[in-house]
Amino acid sequence: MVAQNIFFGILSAIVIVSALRMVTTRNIVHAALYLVAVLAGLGALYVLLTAEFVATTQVLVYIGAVMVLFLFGIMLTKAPLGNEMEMTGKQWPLAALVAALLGGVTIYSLLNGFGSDRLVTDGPVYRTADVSDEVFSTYIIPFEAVSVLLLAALIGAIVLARKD
Amino acid sequence: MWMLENAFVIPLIPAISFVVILFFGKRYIGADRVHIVGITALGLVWVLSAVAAFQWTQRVENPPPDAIVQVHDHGDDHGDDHGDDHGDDHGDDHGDDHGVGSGHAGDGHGGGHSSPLIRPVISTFSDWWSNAGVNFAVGTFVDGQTVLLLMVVASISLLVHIYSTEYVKGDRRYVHYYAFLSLFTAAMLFFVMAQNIIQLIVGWELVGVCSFALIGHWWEDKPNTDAALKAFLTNRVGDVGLLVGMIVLWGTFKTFDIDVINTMISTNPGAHHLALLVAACCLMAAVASKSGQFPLHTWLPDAMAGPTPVSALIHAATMVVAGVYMIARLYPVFYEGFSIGTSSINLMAFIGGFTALIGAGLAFAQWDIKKVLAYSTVSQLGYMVMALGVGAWTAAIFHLFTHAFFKACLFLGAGSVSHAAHHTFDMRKMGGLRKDMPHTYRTFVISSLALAGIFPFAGFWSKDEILLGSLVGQQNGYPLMLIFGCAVALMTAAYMTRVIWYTFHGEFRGHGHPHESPKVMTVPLWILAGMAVLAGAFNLPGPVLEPIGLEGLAHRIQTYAEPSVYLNGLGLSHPDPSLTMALVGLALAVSGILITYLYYWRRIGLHGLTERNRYARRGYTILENKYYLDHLYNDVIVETVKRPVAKWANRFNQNVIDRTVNTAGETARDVGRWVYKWIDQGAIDGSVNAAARGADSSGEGLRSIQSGKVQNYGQLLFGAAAVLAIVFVIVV
Amino acid sequence: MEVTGFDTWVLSLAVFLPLVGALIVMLIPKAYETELKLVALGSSLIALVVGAYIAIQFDYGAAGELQFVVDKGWIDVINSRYIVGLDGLSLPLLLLSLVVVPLCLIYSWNHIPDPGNPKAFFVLLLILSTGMNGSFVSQDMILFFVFFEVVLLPMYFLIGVWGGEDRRYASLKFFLYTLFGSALMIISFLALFFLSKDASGQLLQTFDMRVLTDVAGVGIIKSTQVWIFAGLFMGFGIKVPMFPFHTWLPDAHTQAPTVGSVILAAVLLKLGTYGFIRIAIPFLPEGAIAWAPWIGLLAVIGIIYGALGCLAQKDMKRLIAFSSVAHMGFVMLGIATLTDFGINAAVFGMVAHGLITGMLFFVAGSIKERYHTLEIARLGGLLKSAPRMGWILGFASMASLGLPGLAGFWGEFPAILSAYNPGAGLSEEVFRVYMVIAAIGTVLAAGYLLWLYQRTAFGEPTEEFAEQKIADVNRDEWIAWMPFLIGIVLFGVWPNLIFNVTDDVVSGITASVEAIAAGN
Amino acid sequence: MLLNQFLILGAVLFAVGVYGVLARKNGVMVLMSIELMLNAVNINLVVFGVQHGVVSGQVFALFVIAVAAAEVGVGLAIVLLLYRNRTSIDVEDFDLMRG
Repeated sequence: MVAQNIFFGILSAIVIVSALRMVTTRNIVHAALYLVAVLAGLGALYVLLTAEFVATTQVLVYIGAVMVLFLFGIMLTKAPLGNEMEMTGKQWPLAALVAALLGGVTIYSLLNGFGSDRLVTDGPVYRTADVSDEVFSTYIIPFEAVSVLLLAALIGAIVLARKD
Repeated sequence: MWMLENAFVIPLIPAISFVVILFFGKRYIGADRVHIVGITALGLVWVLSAVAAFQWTQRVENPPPDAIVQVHDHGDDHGDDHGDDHGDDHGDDHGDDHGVGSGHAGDGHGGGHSSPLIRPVISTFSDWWSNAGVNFAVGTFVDGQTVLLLMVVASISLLVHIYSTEYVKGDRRYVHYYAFLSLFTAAMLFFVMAQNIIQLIVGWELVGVCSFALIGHWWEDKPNTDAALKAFLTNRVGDVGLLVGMIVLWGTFKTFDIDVINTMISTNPGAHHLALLVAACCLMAAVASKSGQFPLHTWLPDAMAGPTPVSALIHAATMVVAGVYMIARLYPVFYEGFSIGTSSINLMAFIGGFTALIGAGLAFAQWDIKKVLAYSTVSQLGYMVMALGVGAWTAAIFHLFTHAFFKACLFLGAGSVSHAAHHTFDMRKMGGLRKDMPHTYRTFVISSLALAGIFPFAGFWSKDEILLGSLVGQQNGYPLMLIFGCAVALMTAAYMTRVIWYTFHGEFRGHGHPHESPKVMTVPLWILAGMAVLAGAFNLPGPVLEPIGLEGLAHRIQTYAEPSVYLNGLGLSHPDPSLTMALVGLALAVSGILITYLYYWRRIGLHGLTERNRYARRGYTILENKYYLDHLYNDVIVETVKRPVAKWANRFNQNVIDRTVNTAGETARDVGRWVYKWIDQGAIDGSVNAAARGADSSGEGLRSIQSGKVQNYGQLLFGAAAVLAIVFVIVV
Repeated sequence: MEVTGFDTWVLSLAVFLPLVGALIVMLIPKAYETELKLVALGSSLIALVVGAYIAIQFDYGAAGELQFVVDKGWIDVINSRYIVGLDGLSLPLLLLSLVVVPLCLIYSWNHIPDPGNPKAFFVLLLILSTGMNGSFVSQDMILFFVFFEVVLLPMYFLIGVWGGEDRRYASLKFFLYTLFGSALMIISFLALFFLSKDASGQLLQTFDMRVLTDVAGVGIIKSTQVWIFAGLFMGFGIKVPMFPFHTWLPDAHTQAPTVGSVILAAVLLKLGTYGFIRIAIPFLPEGAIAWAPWIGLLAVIGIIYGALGCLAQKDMKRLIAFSSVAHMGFVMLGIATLTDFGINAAVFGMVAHGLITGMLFFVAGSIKERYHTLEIARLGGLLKSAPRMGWILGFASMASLGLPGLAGFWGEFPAILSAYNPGAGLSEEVFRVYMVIAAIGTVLAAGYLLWLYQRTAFGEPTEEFAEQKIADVNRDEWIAWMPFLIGIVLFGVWPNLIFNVTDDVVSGITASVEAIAAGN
Repeated sequence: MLLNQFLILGAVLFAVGVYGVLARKNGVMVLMSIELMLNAVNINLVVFGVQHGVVSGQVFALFVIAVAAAEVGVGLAIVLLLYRNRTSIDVEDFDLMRG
């Protein structure tokens, strides 16, 4: 258990620090890289939670595909790649307040609600096969819906981004 | 008895005539011929009223069994008659008492009842309105008092209709004039046969509105509309008393029915004294406004701004007696409320007497002939109210009856004069008209004599009864009222002589050539003058008729008109005729005429003499010295009456009472303005506006939020979500 | 009464026909102006015919009971139901509302005020009509509230779009005032929902007004009743409007277009007084008894105050608006006595005031159209310029000052009369003082109305308008006004037409109030 | 391990994402922050799946990832379009909804 806790500590520290840096950095490419760190940290946490397929997908889809998309977006919009750009709006204190309020109330109610509930560690472990069984039986229709959604998004993105 | 039970057709006819004239007159009948409709209707009304009057006398003479009420002599066995009365008064069948009732009717005071107590004919028609589960009917209440007024209203209205065809010929609102005459007649007839006090109120207000419309008939001129407004508003002030008084009656007896109210009081006098006192005082205010009693009389002289026939009909003969009529109709209320039987002065008698006095005094100071007559009307109405106040019910109604005729005649005569003399009413521009207008002159003099109370004209008989009534009273005499009455008798004779002097005698002071009015005006004058002579015959005292063997015809008004079915229960008695009182009254009137005669006629005579003969003028100085009497009259008596007293009264009237009324109106307006400006717009509205401004400025502040920037909206969204979550967390 | 066949939906028909008409009008293109006007008028006239059918079918022997009752599920989750029904209290007001709307449509046929757009104007009037009709027949508090609020928006737009110069201010004031009242009212409704208990102490949790009338607040302790009543008092009192919540009224009336003023005066104000009689008093008798002296006080202050306000006005429409404050004071005085007499008089007064003041506003609107001003000082000689209109103004003024024989009297006199003997153990002394003050108010009423009449109608026309040709009453106006004039005379001559209908309901209400008062 | 460890991590990430969405000027950065928020949700889904011993948590996390991918694709296309039309992706420049 201790090892898991240590790992959790390290990973969550990475995730949180990276996330914070992501939303505060002035360099947009750095921000994208911080996001990669966040996503990777989260992937590792999924492994910690015995969700191997989710972790794999996280790495493949997010770090592989989504991040590439972001980098394309950054380049195509000719974002200034230097350090000099003000990336945060004037209203950031208000935004910080709102975020703090929201986070605070959520954390408060979580502490209130779950207190010191322990995570169930001796429950069943679902491997990739179990997940695929579930996806292709119980959730077959949502799965198909998501595939249609992806198709629609694909076409939509193409239509939107076409030059003419 | 058909007419008595279906008396509702009588007011219905002029009401229909009103609708026909107003809505179809101009288009289908012709604007200059609408009077045909009005006169026809009034003719019909007159005939039906006459039938009703005749049938009522038949009912009194040969009463059907259900009309008689068993009578006990209240003077003797007051103790044991209560039980019976409750049953009897509601018309139980006492067939065996038929004719016996006359024996019972207390005749302890000589003039007393010689006839049985006859119940009025009450017909109710429908559920007029209902409330609290009780249905209130509309109906007619016909008794002698009603038919008397029916005859008065119908006769004078008819004559005024005829007279007006000439007087207002070619007027720009001829149609409306006749329409409102008809409506007025309908309303007045409706009023006199009211079965319940709600109907009294309705009729009372409706005649007021007609009065308003007719005073303001020539509304292009502001003074006329001012007068109309003043009349209406003054009456409205009195109406507060009317409404409150009637409500107190309702609250006390839980009924609006006049018959029931009167019966309840007369069978059980003494009960509800306080409530009746309050009601009587309130109603007195209404009477003061409608019947021109002090201190609400000021509208009546102003009301002379209306056409003269209207003044004759409304402001002399009929509408202004509505107050007197109402007192008479609800006499038990006033009798008990003011303790008329036992007191020797009360509010009603005092107001009446005082009004009579100041009215007569004011009549001296006027130069406008109609205003003299108006003040005279005020004075005479005061007489009637005083008569009712001293318990002389019959005398008051008798005077109402006679006064209606001779005062209408006087007004129409004044109208005739003005018609001839270029529409002026200023007596200083008249004079010497007796030669040019012989008919008008004669009728005017006859009516003036009647008004002055000269034997044997109508006014003599009725005035005599009033003076007698105040002398004798019921249980106590009313000495102060007697003094007032005597003074007024003297003054009335005097100012009427003055009017005749200025109008008809001396030299013509106007311009143009006065001419006698056409027949259509003089015939009504003669009819009214005839009534001014004869009307007294309706209630002659017995001793006068005994020598010629006609004592059966004595006291006809008392016999037929008096609602003894109610008054008997109150123990109302009638004084014995008194020759002394009659002679005193006559002497006062004659001396009034004589004094004025000496004052005016003698002086003019001397002037004429001095102009004819220059030697005589020298002798005139001596004569003048001999005529210190003139000085006495002129400078001492008349001048004190005329200048300081009358002027003071006039000034008081114009400056204090009238000013009070005006000031009250202006103050109300100023208060209104003040309240509106400072409280309404300032405080209440201001605070509301301040709140609105607060909302507005906060809205201005909030407007900046509407930046259109997604992130701002996002902040709001998440912020609000956070706040809601916090609230939720705290609450749950 | 067993409700069958057509009768089951006849009330809903009367309520929603104008709305259907509004929807159809919305579908007609603007260019087809005559057609859309005809559809609008047609739908309101059919609704009126349905109303006439209701009036004929109505069982006058059982006027105290709800008839044509429909009770269907609506919002089950809060136990609110679609209940409509009609009794003697609702009938006159429903008919008034049904009559007024088509007449207003006729009047506006060729008189659409600036900025025009008859389609929107007529649609709003029809929606307004549905709201008003619905308020008078609904027997469920939520349903009532919905209709009550439906009225608000069309009126807001009528004033805000077609109004005078200060229309934005006036409409916003009207809206906020009324909304404020409504907010308190709905809180009171909710309180009634949660607190009402039946005789055995069981929580009812219902919005059904029939049930709440029957239990008459037995389960709610007095202090709570007083508070709930206060909320209702604000909600309804603002609508009436009672002193000191009246200040929206003069502005709204002055700025509103003519038919807006007419409907406002004729029907909208009655929603407040109707609410008192239908909801506040029967649901909360103890609260009503506790509040009655204060309502009476505010009512008589309103009478005098409104009259004084009238005397200070320079604008004719504003004067008439202030007179509404005074007249509604009489109505509220009648209600405050908690007697049959008073409440019957109040209902009569509501109808009479609707007809008379509606008529006065019509005339004022027509004067404004002809003279382009309502400043009293600039008017004059109306009787000379347009005699018929002058006569109608005089007639309406006379009716308004409570002349017997015309409708106004029967609202005024019995209301004053009822204050002599107030019900439910209220202080006689206090109410008798109110009675005298109210009676004095009649003098002031005569004063300001005749003063108005003298300055506008009598005399010669002012120089400004002496040369102008002022058109007399035209055909549209005759058609629109005639029913008002006839109604004023008819109800004045035979008041039983209304008293007879309302009496049963009212005695039911007062009987329960008396019973509560006797129990204390 | 406590359940709350993960949940609070999710909450913090979510809050940070919110801050990013609200405070960042660059449209691409906003989209990234949204990804952050979605991932915060994913943690919750997975953790609760483990806690309750069901597989649905993971399945839904997968769905979320798929939807996020689609969202990023469309979102970036929109940003691109905006850039092409306005030569700026500063969200503060876009206030067409100003009242």
